[in-house]
Amino acid sequence: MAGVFSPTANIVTKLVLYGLLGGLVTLAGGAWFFPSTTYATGEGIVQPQPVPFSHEHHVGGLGLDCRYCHTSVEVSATAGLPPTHTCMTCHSQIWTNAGLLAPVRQSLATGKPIRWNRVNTLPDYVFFNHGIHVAKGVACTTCHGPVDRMPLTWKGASLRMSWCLDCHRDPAPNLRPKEAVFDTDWKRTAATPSGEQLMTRYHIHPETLSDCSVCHR
Amino acid sequence: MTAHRGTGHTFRGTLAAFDSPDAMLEALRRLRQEGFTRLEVYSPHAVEEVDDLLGRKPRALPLIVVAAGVLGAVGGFALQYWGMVLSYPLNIGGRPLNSWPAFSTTTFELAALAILLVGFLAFCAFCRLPRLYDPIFDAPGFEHASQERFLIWIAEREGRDDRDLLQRLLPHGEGVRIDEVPA
Amino acid sequence: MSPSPETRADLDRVVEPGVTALSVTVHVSDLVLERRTPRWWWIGFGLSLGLLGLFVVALGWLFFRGVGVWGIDWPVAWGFAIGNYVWWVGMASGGTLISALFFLTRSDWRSATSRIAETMTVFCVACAGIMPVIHLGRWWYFYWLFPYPNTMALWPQFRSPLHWDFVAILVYVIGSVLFWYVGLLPDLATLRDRARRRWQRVLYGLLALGWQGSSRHWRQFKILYGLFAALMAPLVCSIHSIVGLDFAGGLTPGWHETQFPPYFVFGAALSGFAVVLMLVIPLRRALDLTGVITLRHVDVLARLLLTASLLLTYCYLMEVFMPLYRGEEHEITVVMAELGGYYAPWYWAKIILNGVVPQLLWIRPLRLNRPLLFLVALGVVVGMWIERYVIVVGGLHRNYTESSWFVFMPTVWDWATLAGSVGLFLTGFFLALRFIPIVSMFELRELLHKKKTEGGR
Amino acid sequence: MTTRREDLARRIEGRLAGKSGRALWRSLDELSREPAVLETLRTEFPGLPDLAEARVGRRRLLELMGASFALAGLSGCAPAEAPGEAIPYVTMPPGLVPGVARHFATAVTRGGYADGVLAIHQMGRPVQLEGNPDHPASLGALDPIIQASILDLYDPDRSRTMLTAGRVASANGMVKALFDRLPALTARGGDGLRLLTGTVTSPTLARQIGALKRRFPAMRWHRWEADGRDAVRTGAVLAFGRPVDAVLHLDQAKVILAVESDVLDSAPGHLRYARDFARRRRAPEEGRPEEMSRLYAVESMPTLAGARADHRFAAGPDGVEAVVRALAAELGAGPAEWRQGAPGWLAAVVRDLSANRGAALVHAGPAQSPAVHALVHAINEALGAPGRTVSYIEPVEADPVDHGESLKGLAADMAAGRVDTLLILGGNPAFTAPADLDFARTLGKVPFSIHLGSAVDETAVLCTWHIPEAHELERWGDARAFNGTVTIQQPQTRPLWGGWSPHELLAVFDGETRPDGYAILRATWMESFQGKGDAEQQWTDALRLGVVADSAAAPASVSLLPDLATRLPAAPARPDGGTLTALFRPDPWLRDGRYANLGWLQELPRPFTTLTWDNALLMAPATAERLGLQNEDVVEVRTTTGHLRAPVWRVTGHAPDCVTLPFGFGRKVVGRVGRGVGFDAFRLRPLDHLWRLPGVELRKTGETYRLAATQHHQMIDSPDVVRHATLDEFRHDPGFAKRKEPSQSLYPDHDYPRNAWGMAINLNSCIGCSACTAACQGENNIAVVGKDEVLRNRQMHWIRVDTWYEGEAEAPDQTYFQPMPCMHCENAPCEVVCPVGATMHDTDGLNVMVYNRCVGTRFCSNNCPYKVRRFNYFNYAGDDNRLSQSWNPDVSVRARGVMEKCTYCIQRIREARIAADRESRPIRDGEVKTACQQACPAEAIVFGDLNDPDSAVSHRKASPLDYGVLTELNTKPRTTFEARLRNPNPDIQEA
Repeated sequence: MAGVFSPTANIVTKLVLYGLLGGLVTLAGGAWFFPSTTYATGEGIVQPQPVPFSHEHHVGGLGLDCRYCHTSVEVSATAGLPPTHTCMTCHSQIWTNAGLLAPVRQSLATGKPIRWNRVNTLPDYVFFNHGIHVAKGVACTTCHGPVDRMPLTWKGASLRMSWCLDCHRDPAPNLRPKEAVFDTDWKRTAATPSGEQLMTRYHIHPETLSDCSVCHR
Repeated sequence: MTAHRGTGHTFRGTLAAFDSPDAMLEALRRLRQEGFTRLEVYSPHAVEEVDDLLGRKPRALPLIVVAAGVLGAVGGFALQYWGMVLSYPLNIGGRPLNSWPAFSTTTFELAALAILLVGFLAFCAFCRLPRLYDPIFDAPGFEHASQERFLIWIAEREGRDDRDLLQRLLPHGEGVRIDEVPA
Repeated sequence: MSPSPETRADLDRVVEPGVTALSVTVHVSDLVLERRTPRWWWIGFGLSLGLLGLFVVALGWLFFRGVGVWGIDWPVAWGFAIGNYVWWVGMASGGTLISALFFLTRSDWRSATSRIAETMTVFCVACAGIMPVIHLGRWWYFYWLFPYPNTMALWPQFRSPLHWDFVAILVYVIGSVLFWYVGLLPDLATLRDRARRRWQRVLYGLLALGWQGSSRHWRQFKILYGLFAALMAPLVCSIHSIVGLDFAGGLTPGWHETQFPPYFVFGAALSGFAVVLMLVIPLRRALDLTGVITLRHVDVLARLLLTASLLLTYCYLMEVFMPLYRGEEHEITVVMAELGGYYAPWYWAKIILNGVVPQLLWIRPLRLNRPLLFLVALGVVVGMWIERYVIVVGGLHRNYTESSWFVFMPTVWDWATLAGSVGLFLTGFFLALRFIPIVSMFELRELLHKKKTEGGR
Repeated sequence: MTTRREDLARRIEGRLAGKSGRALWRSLDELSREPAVLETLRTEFPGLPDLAEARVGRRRLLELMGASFALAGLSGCAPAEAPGEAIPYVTMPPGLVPGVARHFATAVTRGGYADGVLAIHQMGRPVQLEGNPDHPASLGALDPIIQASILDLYDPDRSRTMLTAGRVASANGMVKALFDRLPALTARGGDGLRLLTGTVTSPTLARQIGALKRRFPAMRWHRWEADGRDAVRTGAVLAFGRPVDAVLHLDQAKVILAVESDVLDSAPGHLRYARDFARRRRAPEEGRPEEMSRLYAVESMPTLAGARADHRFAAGPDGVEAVVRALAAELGAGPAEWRQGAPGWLAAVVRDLSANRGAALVHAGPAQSPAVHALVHAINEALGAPGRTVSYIEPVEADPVDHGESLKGLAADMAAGRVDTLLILGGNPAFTAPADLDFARTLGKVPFSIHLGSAVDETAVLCTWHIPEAHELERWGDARAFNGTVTIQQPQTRPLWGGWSPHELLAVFDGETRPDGYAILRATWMESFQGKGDAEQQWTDALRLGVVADSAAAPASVSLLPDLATRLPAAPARPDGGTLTALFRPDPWLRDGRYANLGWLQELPRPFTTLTWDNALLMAPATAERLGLQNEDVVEVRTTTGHLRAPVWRVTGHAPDCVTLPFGFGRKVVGRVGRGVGFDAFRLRPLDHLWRLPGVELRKTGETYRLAATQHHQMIDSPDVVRHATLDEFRHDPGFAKRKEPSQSLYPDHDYPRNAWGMAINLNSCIGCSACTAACQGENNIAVVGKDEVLRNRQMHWIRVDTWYEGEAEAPDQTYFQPMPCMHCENAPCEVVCPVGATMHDTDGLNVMVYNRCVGTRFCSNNCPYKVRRFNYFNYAGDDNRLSQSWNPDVSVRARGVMEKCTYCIQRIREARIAADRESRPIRDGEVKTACQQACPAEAIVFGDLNDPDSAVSHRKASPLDYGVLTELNTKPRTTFEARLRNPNPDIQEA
């Protein structure tokens, strides 16, 4: 009685086995790399906005200070979004008829707030505090990216837990003198104190910063 | 022409079938005396003496498996040490970071896991499995090797005609001549 | 094959006279290849499917609503799920012990029963493996117990007995499946070669991976099987020790017991042997295997059951004695609660079923009385479930804090999950009966050959 | 704004046209989810995140967990989905800083009396209440009921629209309807115009009503407070000839006799009293043992004061009165014949009281007869209490009258058709009125009746008009505290559903179509501030501080009238053997039923019984024994006034021969929470026996009814959990509470260099009021699980108050309360067994819990020796119907399948830590107060840094009484207790 399978069977077997192996490797690799893709993190992704507000123009161009609009960034957990009034302080004088600004004027007229689309967001179980970061010499651009060069605002960093931890475990590289925190085109010079010096100056103790309770309550 | 085909026989040769292992062994012994070297036995169950007669000693598998076990253990402990002490050290219930007694069970289990997987893979490799097709399957009567018959494959020796010799050597067994094993 | 007057000789025979290598091969493989499926199989399989359906429904509701559908409460946060888990994994051990431990001891009675035992193990482990996952409050995150690189930069907490357990059960599943499959290879080859229908030849041809039975194959096979056996024997002990540590590792009174690891190993063995008996007794008749599964097998299994029962009974005594001896207030409270409290009926049921009833097996005629033996085994299986249940809830319902004392009241969903898991096991086992050789043919050939060379006994 | 409100009203009218009764309420309920309505609401309150979105936002956490776990786990959170919207203000309210909490002082009343509170605002909305430290009645503490009023504010079941005859109407419609009646009324001089209120302490309301009376001389003003203080008032009148209020000074009292006193549970000012009492009970461990007070209690139904008493005597109502009379006689305030039949122990008590003349005090609860109260005044007089341990002030209630008589009159007039316009300002008389008045039926006869109420209740459906009442946190108002101090109530938010305040409603009579509550209130106070300096300044100070400067009631000079004894009504006859007396008592949390729709209160275990979600017929175990009754047996209760069926619950320490019927349950027309909960005891409560009704018959029905208690084992077995001793024992062996600790350990000593947070709970202070449990529930977003879940013992409270009895169940020698939060063990057993590391220690030694890492193995709970961990068996938070913006935004809302537990209010610690770090300074002692500590009226709970030797908590732990529970397990708990001391009278011990 002849055998069940023809010689091709062996080749097919090999192909199947190598296929499975390859598939496994691809899957693992994919699972490894996917989270760091901008698709997964939303990093660098621009959200459509009711008013095409340009940080590039206002910050980079006109040189407005971050705090002019994000008033509570130094004292509060949230940086705060500018109320319509803040926009109108200038735009009641200039570009008073610009079509782009119609929603702003309308908001003021009707008392209906402007509904911006969030760019950065954290899960509800993560509690982030802007005030303390600013106070310890973590600059806006460190996390939000080169805001002064963003015609439309995009997400500056992955905001993943591991990303947070990297800095909480070793803050030194990301620190700068407090007074430069809101300076969007600040460069480290020979004169600037090292990260380690800043850590001692601002009493930063990394060993306490990777406590789970720092962010999760 | 003498290319090995996994099961260690060449294209040409003789397949002898026996009803009892003892007869098979007897024949095998004689064949060895006559200097036949390229032989292979197919049997429905393992027959201890065969290996001695064919002079084959298995060594590799045990060593590989032991090595796998050691690696599994070391790797297993390293993994736990990395996770609990180096990567994210946390004060868990006031226990020491390196709670090695607590890590021991997992270490053992991972060693066992390594042994199981590597052992099986090595086994497949040594037996060249999976191998769904082999010329030997086409040999008439081969299916009996997995039931009740004991077969000896005698590879044809280059430039020699052993027909009479084999007739003489295997008088009781009913030898079967194969001219061509379709490749 | 009417039960002949059983003499000493009968009890020594592991194979009845007149059974040859060929006859075994033909009979066993024909069970799979040729024989048309008997009615009892269809009935049994149907019932199993019904229970399996119940399992699906129970899990569906569980996943939809949450673990609150079970009776677990505060302080008794563990209930049936964990009890079932320990129960299933315990019974699984039976197969591994028989095929691994007694392989190492070269016991010739093992050959005919090993396949049944191992198959049983595989499906028991399947049931066991499900329980810890579904008992999670958020089962869909069970994979957080795997140490895999993640963007949270987090690792499992390797100090937790639950994590040991997770790893152990994982290894055990893989191990028992591999052990079972490797043991099957030669027989699958036999089926491949004996099959006449095309699909059968292809199916078993694929499963056999091209096994040839060459001396090379046999050589590697022997080594690997020996290694696996040598590994599985300690592994199975480690599993149950770790399961024991799930409880002993906690400081709940009634759980914090030094003796738990061996205690659980003994318990596992007991339930394991019991299940094998429950399967062997009907199957040797139903499948006409009395020739190869002889009274000796029954006798041996019964003796093992008795031995395990004795070991376990000793643990039961210690379980009561030690707390009294230590005099630790809360532990005594728990013991007293078990002896005379809300769960006393369960406690005493476990003592009777696992400790007292098996003592009948000291008497040989009773030991050889298959219906009785079956009932005893059944009692043990039930008793072992009760034991696990009492262990889980006993310690929790009388914990250190009296103000939180409360009892556990199972809901219909608890019972459905238990019954459903039985359905899963039976379904699997019935399928195995139909599609794989339920007795290891090549081992029997080997055995018969050995017997012949030893002089025809 | 108003325009927008109106078109909301119009939209609603449209939606509801033609609907009535059931259908109406259901569609009202749907309405709350209507986009149109939501839209309007959101634009009304830019501060609130859009309701619908906020809901989604909160739920996102849950989704993250339930959602496909394909890659969710690999990446820790889901692949970037649209991050949702961000909605800024149009105009930022002055002074508001997004994300920073703000505090505003106001007051919430309870039975008319004010407790000062600070409302904590997040993003412009109040999320929580704390006591106002500057307020005399609160001193920073709060009881569960006041705390729950924030939940009441956000209760989705509150009424949202004007209703007339079950149809939705507009405000204008109501105003017009009222205007139409005015000419006729004016013509009749207000004849037929009636006003029904509860206890009124509001000066402004009093002023308005006064004005109304002047305008309608024939108008009559009726009062009804179901758990009111008629007896107290009448007692004062009997004793002094005029109503006065008594203010107690427990800090001055060395020996106290509490006659079923509510001094620690619910009396106006009870928070203040609890603090004064607790201070003296802590004296011994602070080195002044001689200052420890001694408390006697005689009572029928256990009270908190009784539980804390050094000697507690249970007696039926008659027995209690007999004791008081005998005591009066002993002290020469009554005829000698009263002495006979006095219990043996009384002599010793009398000796003790009179030995401490000037430092002795007797106090009786509102359920005692006027005679008792009158005698108590006499006794106090005899003990030299006035001016020392008690002082008398002019009544805080405006124009005090006897509520019972007042309501009786109204009912009679309604029945006789003499009432044609009835204004019911708050309250729910149709439900709470005495059974024999048949109030509900007669109310239906009134041609024009207006009900101003926060929810549609039994009264609302009987009135021709229902007006949604603005919540006290939504409106301008004023109210007085137990000592008369006035607080100006400022609104914490715009009325969520456009409610009206009583001030505004009354102003309609002055022809105002859209009255302005603010103007009305300001008018009152500007007037009274006149001539006392800068009125404007006083006004703002009053608002800022939450109290109007020196507005306390004037002390009243009173003298005891002669021959009091002869004028007293006869003592109640001792019921002949066998017949039972029914005692009517308010449920400790639901009071007269007005809080029935508040889940926090429904699920808060009642003291002693630990019952939730039900009331029960309470009786002594002996009585139950005699009648062959078990817990949960349903009996038929028959009285002269009617009958009802009620489940039985045995109360250790209850007096024999009487049974207690707690009222406030069994509401019929009520929101989703309170529906079908308990039985209505008001149905049996007659006007002339408001508090006790003799001749009750019980018949066993054979049925049983499951009751959800939270503690099933209350008799102390192990001596170590609650440690206690008498003052003398303490004097001889101050360290009695200490035990041998395990010295060596396998584990290394972790050091906590920065802070080591710890807590000390003083059992001498704890009065078992459950304020801590309630505060914790509010602060930490603890879900309400409902009766079925409590029956399975799945309640979620992070800090529970264990109640222990010692002695025989009949009359326990002692009752102990022990609050049990997480112990924050340094060697935490729970942490080791978690396979995913969801719970661990942080650098300050806190045992913290990461909810989102938890997979729900529940091993931690099994392994916790203190059983303080709680598990979300179902999606409790998600299923809760409270408005999403009422959750505390600083605390994660836990999802299904997650373990949770006390975190020492980690969110407050983190807030302080960040504040401190911003200024690079250490956290100051007292900068972090846990919610339970904040709320505790008795200062029993102290939290702080153990590394700081001068911190309050370190001082507490230095006390010789300090001990840890189950330390033999080497858990090293951070939470420890101070053992309880008792100060028994040796004479009685011998007896």
